[in-house]
Amino acid sequence: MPGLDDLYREVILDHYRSPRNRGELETPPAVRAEGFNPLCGDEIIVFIDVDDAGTITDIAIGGQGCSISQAAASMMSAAVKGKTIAEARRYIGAFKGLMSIHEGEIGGDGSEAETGISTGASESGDVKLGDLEALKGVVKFPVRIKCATLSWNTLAEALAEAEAS
Amino acid sequence: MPGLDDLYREVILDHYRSPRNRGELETPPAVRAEGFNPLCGDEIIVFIDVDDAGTITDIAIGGQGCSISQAAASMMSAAVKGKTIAEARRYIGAFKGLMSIHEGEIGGDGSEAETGISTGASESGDVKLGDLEALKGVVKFPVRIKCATLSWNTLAEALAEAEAS
Amino acid sequence: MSGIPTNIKDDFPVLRQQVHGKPMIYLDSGNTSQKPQSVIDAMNSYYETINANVHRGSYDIAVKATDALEGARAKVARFINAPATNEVIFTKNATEAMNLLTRSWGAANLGPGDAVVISEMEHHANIVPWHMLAAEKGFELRWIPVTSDGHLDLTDLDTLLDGAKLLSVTAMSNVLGTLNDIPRLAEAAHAKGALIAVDGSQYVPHVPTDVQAMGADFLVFTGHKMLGPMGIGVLWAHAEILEVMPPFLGGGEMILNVTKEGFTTTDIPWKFEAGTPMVAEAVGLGAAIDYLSELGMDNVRQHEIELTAYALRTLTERYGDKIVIHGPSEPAERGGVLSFVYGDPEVRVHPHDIAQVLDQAGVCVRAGHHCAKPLMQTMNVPATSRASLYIYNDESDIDILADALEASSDIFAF
Amino acid sequence: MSGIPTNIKDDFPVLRQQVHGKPMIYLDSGNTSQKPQSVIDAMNSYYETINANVHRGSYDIAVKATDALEGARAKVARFINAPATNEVIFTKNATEAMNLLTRSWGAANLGPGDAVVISEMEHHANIVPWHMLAAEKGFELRWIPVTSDGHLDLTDLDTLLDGAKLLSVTAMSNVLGTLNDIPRLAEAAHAKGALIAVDGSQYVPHVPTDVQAMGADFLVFTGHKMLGPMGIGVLWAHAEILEVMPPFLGGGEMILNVTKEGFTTTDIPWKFEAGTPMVAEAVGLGAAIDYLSELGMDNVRQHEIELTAYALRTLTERYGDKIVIHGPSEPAERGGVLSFVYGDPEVRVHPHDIAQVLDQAGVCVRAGHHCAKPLMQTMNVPATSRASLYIYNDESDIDILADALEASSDIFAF
Ligand SMILES: Cc1ncc(COP(=O)(O)O)c(C=O)c1O
Ligand SMILES: Cc1ncc(COP(=O)(O)O)c(C=O)c1O
Repeated sequence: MPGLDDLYREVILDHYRSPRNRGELETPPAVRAEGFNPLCGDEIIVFIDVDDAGTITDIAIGGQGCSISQAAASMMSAAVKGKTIAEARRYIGAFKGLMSIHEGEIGGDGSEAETGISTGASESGDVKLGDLEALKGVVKFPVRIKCATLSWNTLAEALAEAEAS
Repeated sequence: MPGLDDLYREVILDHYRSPRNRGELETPPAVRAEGFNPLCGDEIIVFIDVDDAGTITDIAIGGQGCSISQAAASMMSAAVKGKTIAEARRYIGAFKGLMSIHEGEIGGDGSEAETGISTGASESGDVKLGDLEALKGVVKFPVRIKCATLSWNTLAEALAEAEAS
Repeated sequence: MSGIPTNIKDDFPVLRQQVHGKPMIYLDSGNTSQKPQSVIDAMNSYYETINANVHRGSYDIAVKATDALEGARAKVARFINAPATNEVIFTKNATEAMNLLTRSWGAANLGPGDAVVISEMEHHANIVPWHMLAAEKGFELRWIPVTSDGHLDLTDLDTLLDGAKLLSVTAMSNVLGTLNDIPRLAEAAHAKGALIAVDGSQYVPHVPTDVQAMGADFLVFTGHKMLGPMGIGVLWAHAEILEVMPPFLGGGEMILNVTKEGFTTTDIPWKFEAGTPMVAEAVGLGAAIDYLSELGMDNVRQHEIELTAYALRTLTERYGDKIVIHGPSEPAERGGVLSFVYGDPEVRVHPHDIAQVLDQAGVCVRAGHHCAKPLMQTMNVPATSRASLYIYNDESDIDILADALEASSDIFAF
Repeated sequence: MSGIPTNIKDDFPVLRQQVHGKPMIYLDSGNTSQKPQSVIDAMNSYYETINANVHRGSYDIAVKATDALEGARAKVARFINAPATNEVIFTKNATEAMNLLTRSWGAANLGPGDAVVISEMEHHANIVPWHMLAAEKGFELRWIPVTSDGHLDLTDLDTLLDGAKLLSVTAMSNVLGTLNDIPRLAEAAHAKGALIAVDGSQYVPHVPTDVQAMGADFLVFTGHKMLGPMGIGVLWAHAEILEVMPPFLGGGEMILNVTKEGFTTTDIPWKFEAGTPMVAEAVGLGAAIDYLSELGMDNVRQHEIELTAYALRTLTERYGDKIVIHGPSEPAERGGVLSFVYGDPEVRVHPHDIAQVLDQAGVCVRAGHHCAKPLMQTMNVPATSRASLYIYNDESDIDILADALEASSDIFAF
């Protein structure tokens, strides 16, 4: 039986209490994407600055929600800042793997279809998830998976928009 | 336990096989009213000629349906032919009583609300139902009550129309 | 041999009873089917162990209830070979599913100059919603005629489809039993740029169903005719179609955001499922699908062909010109829905009287227009008696039906 | 003393379980209620003995099934003191009932220049259908504000009602517990020539309901929140209003006649009940009404006032400024719906985290926007935790809730 310790790891609570890259970026040049979880009301806003070489030079996170969604967003921002779009997509793929999400599938509670991270990258390659590994325990609490993936979905949207513009 | 004998009395089958007053009357002067039972598809058309004194000088019955609805229509036509509108209304009241229908009530199977004969006459007075008494057995077969009352409903409509015009 | 266990009646508690002192013989499954114990138990177990509102709670039983609902959706998707689970929308019955289709897809796509093609053998559920919408939107409703032997008359199909945006037809007539050739109709519709909606209410319970092989764009069916509970129906459509359809009913569950100024909708299928869904009924439908799958839908169909053949043979051999059974005479071309008229060839006994006489013998058949009044007009009958078969019926039921008909000859003297 | 038997939990099989090794404490009845054995048994018995399609068959069990459906309708009518049984329309849930009201009455009566007044404390079911219809018909949607202590702000009510055709409000907030003064609102609406629709989804299960004393023109509620099954809801309205409303869904059961050219509708209530109805669910709802009537709705309400008082007292005495419970502070002015925020007054624990922590202790509460996003905006919170009470809850449940909250202080360190 999974316990609360599996969910609320210390590193998660640390990101929750002291979120990294919290704030806004000016748009344009930044692109802005918004993610909503209609079921619990969580909201994540992702701002990214991408330079001509396709590198995410800056990232900022807004919105509000539960400890898992906010900590995951903070960890996500730290992980992809300074990375290229392609690398960020590999992170998305790797994180998706961590959450045991298989694209196009509809989950027992519908969470996967809602959160199924839509990105081309299905191969995670050799991405090192680091701190993000702490979120592994979320898998044992299936309803919380969408909290953990909300920011990643929103990032995927922001990346698509940055590429389009 | 009610048996089929209670329902299919000989006099009913006789009216079914040899319906009285079958046909049409010219409109105008006759008024015409049509009754439908949407559930079983039974249909009754009632034509009446009413003179200035309010007497039903002629009546004709069209439509088609089960033995009960057709026999009841035939018996009804024989009963009210030559009677005044007021007398016909007393027949309606009496027949309603025979069928145990109480106005404005919705029955177990909804049949009463659908068939609840709408007429001012709630008193049946001293009407002699004669042959019509044979339909008493229908009460034991609640779904068939609406078959028996269809023609009476339709008559009520025709009477209302005759009075209005 | 059909592979249906001979003691299958034991699975259906309702069949273990007497009416009017005789064993009850249920021959009205085209109307609604009876439920095996496993379906009843599944719903009980839902209410006794995990009942909770779905998609909303993070506590244990709420998660389990959500899994139960979405698990049932996945079973439905597999049962009809849908490409994806999120293409399955739960409604309260087939009728609501048809209204969803007309109100959402129809209202968004149909206007003056457009046409929808249906057939004369449709159930009111596939007629009235179109009448209602046509009165509002001003498109044309066209009718495929029905031949005297109970088939669709496809002579002018291409003309009928000219300029049509949708062909909406039943896969199996609930009056005639006729199985329509859906793949052929789908091809004809698609060739004219029209979509095809299939009313599978009578088909899905009785015949192995594959929406992809059918070439269907929409499929509508209802839980209570396929051993499932009342209160649940299904609309299936391709995701690409559903994605762009406007919402149907508004309320909780179907939204992404609501403000005082407006709202946005959530993803399919939930976009079309406003309010608290019928979770117990979905669980029951899932159990019904398990039961049917266990029997094997090929066996279900085979049993129906054999029993229909037996019934056609028994009744015509015994009653000759006293009975006329409507619809195709070849059992392989039809389902086990047997509409008939009976009595003196000159003066038939009215169907309502037949049903009454049969009831007295414990035999349950339906009499009436079967929610297909335009077809009654085409057939030029006011109503029919209808015996409809399912997996729990057997040859002895047919024999009892045949015997019971006899009583009406005495009463109506022919 | 409230007159609710102390061993009432024994009637509810679902409550006899452990989750995560602890007895399950169900505090989410505002979301959906649990079912007593008698309700489950009534539905079983329906399926095991009289299941058949209604209004269509003349055989024995079809007559009994029809009686069961119409008998349930009569029970509902009596339960809300409706003037007539045929004013009760069965829908699949409260949401469909609201959509019936908007789509049928609303579409026929509302256009540019008209207005509908709702409140900021409405459930999405009483918001989204109006947004959808307003976008189509161009009428105005006006909002009664909510005060910071959780009441309707009626200061400008008369101005809001000027030129309005309908006031549509909840009788009890599903977030704040607030009981609104429906007779007063009805009087104000009628004085301005407007009708009043009442969302009784939270009210009817908990408070003796009398549509005539309320002065309501429409009442909407849902079976699953009042011990009944999922898949059934109710719209009640005065017969004179229903008679002239156009049909909602089209199909079988709701017609008088159908031809290739058009159709005519049958009488109320069936005019609004297209397709096979949810008979088993109606039977279950009838059994739920029997159960509640046996307890006595006055006792149900009294129990809720007492338990709400206990909960308010226990939680505030124990947690002081660590907890804020929304809505009226006077138990007699509210239902047992307790939305709260908890944690360090500077940094509250998120409701979703609270629900998670409570689940681990076997306590079921809901966290989220409770399908009332405009209210969340007014309250300036993204979400709340909500414990909602019903007849099977008692003081020990409140004590366990209070204890379980403690665990979040450890995790979130305050
Ligand atoms: C006040 C209120 N109105 C309407 C509803 C909708 O009820 P249902 O989901 O059963 O349609 C609810 C419950 O979710 C409610 O609390
Ligand atoms: C062919 C067909 N379509 C639609 C329906 C409607 O199904 P429901 O009443 O469950 O909505 C039926 C059954 O009544 C049917 O036989």
